[in-house]
Amino acid sequence: MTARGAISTRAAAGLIVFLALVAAVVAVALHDPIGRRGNRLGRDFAYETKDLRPIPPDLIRYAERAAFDAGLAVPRAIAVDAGDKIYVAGDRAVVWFTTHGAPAGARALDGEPTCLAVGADGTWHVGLGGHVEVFDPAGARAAAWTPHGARSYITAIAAAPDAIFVADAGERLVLLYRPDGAFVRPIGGRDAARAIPGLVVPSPFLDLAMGKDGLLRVTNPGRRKVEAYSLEGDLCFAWGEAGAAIDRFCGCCNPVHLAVLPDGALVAAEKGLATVKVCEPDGALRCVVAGPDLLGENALGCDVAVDSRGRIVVLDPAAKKVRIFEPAPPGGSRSQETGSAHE
Amino acid sequence: MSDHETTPIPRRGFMRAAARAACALGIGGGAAYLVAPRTPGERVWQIDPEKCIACGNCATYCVLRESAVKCVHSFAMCGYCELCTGFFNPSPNDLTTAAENVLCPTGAIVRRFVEDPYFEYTIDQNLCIGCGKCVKGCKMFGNGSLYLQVIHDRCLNCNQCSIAAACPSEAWVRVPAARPHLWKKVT
Amino acid sequence: MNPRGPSLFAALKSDARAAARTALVTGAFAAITAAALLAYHVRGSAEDFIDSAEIADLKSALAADPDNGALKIEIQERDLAIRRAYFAKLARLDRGIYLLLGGVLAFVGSLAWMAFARRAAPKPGAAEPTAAAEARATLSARWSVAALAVIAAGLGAAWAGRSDLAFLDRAVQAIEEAKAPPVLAPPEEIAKQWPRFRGPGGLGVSAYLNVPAEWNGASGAGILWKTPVPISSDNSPVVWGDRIFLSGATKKRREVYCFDAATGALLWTGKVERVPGSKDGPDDIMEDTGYAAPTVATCGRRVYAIFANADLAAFDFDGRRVWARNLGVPENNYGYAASLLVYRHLLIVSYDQAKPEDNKSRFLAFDIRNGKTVWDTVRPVAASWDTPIVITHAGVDQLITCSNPFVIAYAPDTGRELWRADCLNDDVAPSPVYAGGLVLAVNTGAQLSAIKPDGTGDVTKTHILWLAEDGLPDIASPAATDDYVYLLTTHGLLTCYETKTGKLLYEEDTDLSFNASPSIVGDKLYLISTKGVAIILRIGPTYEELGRSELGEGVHASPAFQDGRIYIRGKKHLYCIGAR
Amino acid sequence: MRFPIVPTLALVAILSGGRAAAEQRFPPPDFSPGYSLPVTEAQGAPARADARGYIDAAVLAGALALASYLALGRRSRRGLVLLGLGSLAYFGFYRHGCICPVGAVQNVVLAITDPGYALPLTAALFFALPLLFTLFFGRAFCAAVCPLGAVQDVVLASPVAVPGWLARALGLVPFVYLGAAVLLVATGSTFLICRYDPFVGFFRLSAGLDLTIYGAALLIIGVFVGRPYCRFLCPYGALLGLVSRLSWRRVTITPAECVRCRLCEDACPFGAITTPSPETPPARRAGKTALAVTLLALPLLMGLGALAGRALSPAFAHTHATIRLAERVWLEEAGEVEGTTDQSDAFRATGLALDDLYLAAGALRARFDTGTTILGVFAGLAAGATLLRVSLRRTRRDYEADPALCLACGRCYRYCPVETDRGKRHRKPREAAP
Repeated sequence: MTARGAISTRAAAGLIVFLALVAAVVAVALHDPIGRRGNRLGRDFAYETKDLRPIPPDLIRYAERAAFDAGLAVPRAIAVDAGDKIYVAGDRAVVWFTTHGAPAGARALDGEPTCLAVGADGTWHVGLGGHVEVFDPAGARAAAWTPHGARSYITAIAAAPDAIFVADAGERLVLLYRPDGAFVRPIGGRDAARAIPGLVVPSPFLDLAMGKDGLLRVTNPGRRKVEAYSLEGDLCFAWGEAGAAIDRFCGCCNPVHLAVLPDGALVAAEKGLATVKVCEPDGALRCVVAGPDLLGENALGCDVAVDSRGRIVVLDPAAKKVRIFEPAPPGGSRSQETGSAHE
Repeated sequence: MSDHETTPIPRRGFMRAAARAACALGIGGGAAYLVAPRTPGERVWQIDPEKCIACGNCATYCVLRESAVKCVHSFAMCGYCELCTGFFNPSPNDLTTAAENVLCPTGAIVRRFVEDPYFEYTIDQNLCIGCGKCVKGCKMFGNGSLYLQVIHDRCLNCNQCSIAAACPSEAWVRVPAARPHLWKKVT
Repeated sequence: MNPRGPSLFAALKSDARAAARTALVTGAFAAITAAALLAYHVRGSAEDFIDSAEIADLKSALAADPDNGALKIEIQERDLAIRRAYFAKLARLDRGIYLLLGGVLAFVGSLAWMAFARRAAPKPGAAEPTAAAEARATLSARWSVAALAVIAAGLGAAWAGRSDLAFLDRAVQAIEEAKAPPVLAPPEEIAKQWPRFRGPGGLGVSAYLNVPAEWNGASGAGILWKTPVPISSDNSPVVWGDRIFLSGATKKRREVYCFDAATGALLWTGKVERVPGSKDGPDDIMEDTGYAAPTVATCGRRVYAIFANADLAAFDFDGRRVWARNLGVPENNYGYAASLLVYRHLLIVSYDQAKPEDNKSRFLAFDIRNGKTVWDTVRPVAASWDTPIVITHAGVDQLITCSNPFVIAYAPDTGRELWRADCLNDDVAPSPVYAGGLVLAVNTGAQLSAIKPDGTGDVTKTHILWLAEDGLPDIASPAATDDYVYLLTTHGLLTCYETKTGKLLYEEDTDLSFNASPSIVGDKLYLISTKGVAIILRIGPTYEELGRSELGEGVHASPAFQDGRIYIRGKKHLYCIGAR
Repeated sequence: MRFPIVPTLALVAILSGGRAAAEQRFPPPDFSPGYSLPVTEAQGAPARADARGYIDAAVLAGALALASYLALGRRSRRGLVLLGLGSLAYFGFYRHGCICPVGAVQNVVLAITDPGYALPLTAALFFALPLLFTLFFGRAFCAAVCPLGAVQDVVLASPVAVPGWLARALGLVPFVYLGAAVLLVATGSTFLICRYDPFVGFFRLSAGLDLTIYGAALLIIGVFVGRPYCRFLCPYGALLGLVSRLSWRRVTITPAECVRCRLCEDACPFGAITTPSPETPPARRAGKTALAVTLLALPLLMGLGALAGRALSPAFAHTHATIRLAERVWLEEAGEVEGTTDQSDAFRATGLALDDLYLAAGALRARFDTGTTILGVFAGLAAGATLLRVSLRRTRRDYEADPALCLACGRCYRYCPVETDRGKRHRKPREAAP
């Protein structure tokens, strides 16, 4: 090779090396090992619930009037007694508050409570996993009932004067007891003869409430329905459809909690896109109390209760707060009329 | 250092030998010390399902073209829902397995009728790319029985997992190789 | 073995031209494969699973039109097509990679062949190494190390310049500050400044007697400077040292301003934006109130501001936001207007709203260091628009608050109620004052009440010394000395009472309209009308006007008095009135 | 470290896991007889770490022994090339370049600094075996065992000599890279060497575009510049270079006495052949002055390095996830950025106090301040040592391979007439026939 050839080879090599060096530096500078650019997946890979969240503002006819901390790490259930005292169960205890949210007392339990009901006479029924314990109004333990089945998991109790209804999510049944603890009959089991399709309970959420019309309302979350049973266990009617529209129940298993307003309307709470709404006794949507913008997205579900004045008391397990809602004009919580002295 | 010629070679050689021996002892002993006193065994990477937020980085940050992370299904936690929010769109058009109703972009979830009203959902691991879309749907509305795990016959167990470096929620942990999964357990 | 084989092989082995051609062909093959793969990788990614926007679009279209069968079929077909394309692509990529690998191997092999064929016999170098060459090499090695160090330093500087941890300094400083006792200005220092609405005690009393009594906005006489304020609002100037603070807001923008007292220059603008939980608005607000009616407050190190949407923010004196939070828009039909006040290390916020029976009104105290809530007291009162004051009566500090229907005094450090008097009604906008040992609270719907602040519990029947019902103001707060109480209505009626007895001394109609509260400078009373006309009166039992000065611009804010100066916020400008 | 908040996170998870636990105790549906719950996918898939790792370590040891024998005993360039290709195939393409001794440095540092991390035996062996072999036989690992070296050796077709002065300066880079990698592991930030491994993506046939370009660029450079990664970047190479100075046996260009034919001068593509000292030595006085100045400048260099390192602390700190998270959250809280990220959302979901995050970040910053200062001192020391080596003069009578730079590739063997002569005498008759 001539000297000139050697030089030009070297120059060409130098140029190539230089260009490669620049490319290498740029590539290293652009490398993103820490996920700054996100997952770079297409839109079809995103789980989008944004479109499902908004609720027409004229449907929201309740406003949050107060909220207070439940003071529990894992609050699980809420109940209101005849005197409008608010009870919250969780952290192996029941705590109670005045109607304004001032702490008024607490009682420790032997186990983790799963649900709570306070009857008109002040008797508490507390579900402790598989069994029910009864406490007198002063908080002394009066009885502990034996579990109904091996898989019993109590998620709701409703106390009527002469009957105690227990929702057993594990056995997928509603159990009717007399107040003294004597088992009367199961309700809601699959029975082709009586045209009862049976309760489908995919997760430990099964709630019930005694309607003002004397029919027991039971959630059937796996079928996205609310069912009405007579005390004899006959399925009278059922309503509810699956869907993301606001008058339907969204997701795999909703509604998860029920309560009854003084005028007989039902308060139904959904998990997932946490929503609390009010339905007429026959199922038509009356209005919305609060939607996911307020209660968030969670799989926990907000337990609900109603006090004597028709206020809806919501246990927000994500915020660990009790939120109290009162009827308000649609579209907001602003009160409209006040004095007029200001210019 | 031109004293080279006057210095007897053996002295330099001896010093070198001593230094070499010290070095060898240091390297070998150090490595042995680090390995020996605490031997909880080999460690492998795994995702803590409780911390995972199913952000989707697992699908794209793995050094493998097809990620070693895939969705797994804890059947004992599953509700066998007819309307599975891990299988169907949040608002499905119909409860059929047609493409317009199905959540999984790669069609990796298989739906099978068991008995009324129960349906079984299994993951076709050949199709799953670990994007976590179904995990979000199941966690949001359902029981959270679908979740992401490192599939260890695929994982190369890199020194530092490149997904772990890009994980936003510190869900990646090293676990004993003898128990390489963090199953959501039914107790 | 064929005897010719080895020799042919050997000949081929040293055939450089054949090697070069092979290298050319294999290199070109490898390069083309690589380019094709790269192009495929880049172009193909649009059809990839990784970017499947099309299906998402179709699915949302179906959600809008759930019965469209054609759309369903289209989704199914696209889905299938994308899936097929994806797997075909993977297969092609796999094949391509192995082709490339093979090509590269062949290329490298032929290069090695070429190198072997072209190998030259080793030749000794041109020259024996010399001492001079070695010395040169040593020198250039030193320089190259130095050059590398310089380049590394340059790169390092560029890198370091892009990232700093100033946030951490401030975060950690805030944490430590919250643990350490608060740094507070001494009371005598506060008394010299104008740290809140209506001055140090909130009573509208100047600490200085040497303030101007004459000026003219049109001619500029007596006006030291005037400077435009970016957003017009009705809150009043606050002064600390050589800094003047104001705030301004629209429905969407919320800003805090700091002006230089010497020149009027706008030193900084603190934007209150992206506060967690904050919303723009509210929509239904009275225009006269605006979005920044509350006056800011300062502790001497930071300035605090609150806006109609209940965004509460703290800025340091250099304009950096220290903390911010949103309290949630209060239910207030005219718009939120109560000004802030700093008591020791507490920032006290009136959060009255709705109606008394709603139980939603609250007073809150925040730690000025980090904005954390220190106390939070629920009040049985309605929405209000007045600003509380802190008084020291008989050595006890009391926070005096007014709202329909109660005047309530709290311990300012704990929020515990001390006493209450039922003497207000309707909408309360005038703030209370304290003079001659009496708390004076007033509003149009009720009366002027003089309350002895030494009771406990409900003092309505026991501690109200006197009541008066003439000339009750609806916006402007009273001004009072130990001897005289002045009330000024929006329509310009000035009423004077005797502080000790409540005896009506005179009523004078000034024929002007007022929003700003009257202020006291020594024995003079300053009134500034909504048109910017200032009336200066002699304080005494009779109406004695000392002069009038015109600013030439509307004024709704109350003035701030400092050494030889008055700061007045007009509708558009901030004025400094004083001698040069 | 990243990990002060991890125990807290775990605690929170335990405390808040009550509801989840309740869900898990909930019984599955009561199916008709005949249905049994399927086994969770991948339940049977075992971790494939254990046995494979030991096989890898055994293969490594065998390859090292073979490479040492080929380089020193057999003196066979061809054997080394074949072994290198074999290593490339096994450790590179078959085992996907992981675990490699270059990256194992980081595992060792992590084991020292993080008590919660157990050093796998494989990583320990991968770290220690090449060092030990180098200590006794020179850098045979680099010659034919390291897949990163092998892939570069394969492409080296048209070597162009890098000027000695430039090679000297660039030779400092691996030390700084090593220091930075150690710092980032010790602070719990990242495995820098693995994140920026240029060729591992090729081995896995799945690199992202950026790292593909990086690796390809290095290979293109490698066509002309011998082994650019090994010589001017590889942090493990820096360690091996240090250790090989002490090696017991090492590559000699000639198997016997050097005849100073000067034929081997251009043989080495890595600039590792040192020439004999000139016959007339330069003025000793000037040399001694330069040495003294360099010695005196050493502390100064280290001090400057310390200052520079300290100034780079914030930049290094941003490699740590916790610092980045704290910054992001702070900016969000201060309203200086719009919206949230996955990271900040995940942090808030844990319910941990912001102050704890800031304090953790503050503690980390202190570690970075110390660490980067030490790194700076180390870099200054490395620069000073290079200058010292330049200034130190040692009389060489023969053409020798510099022990630190020689990669034991065996290319020079072919250039030595003594070797050729010996080869002829030892060659088998069949090969010698033509």
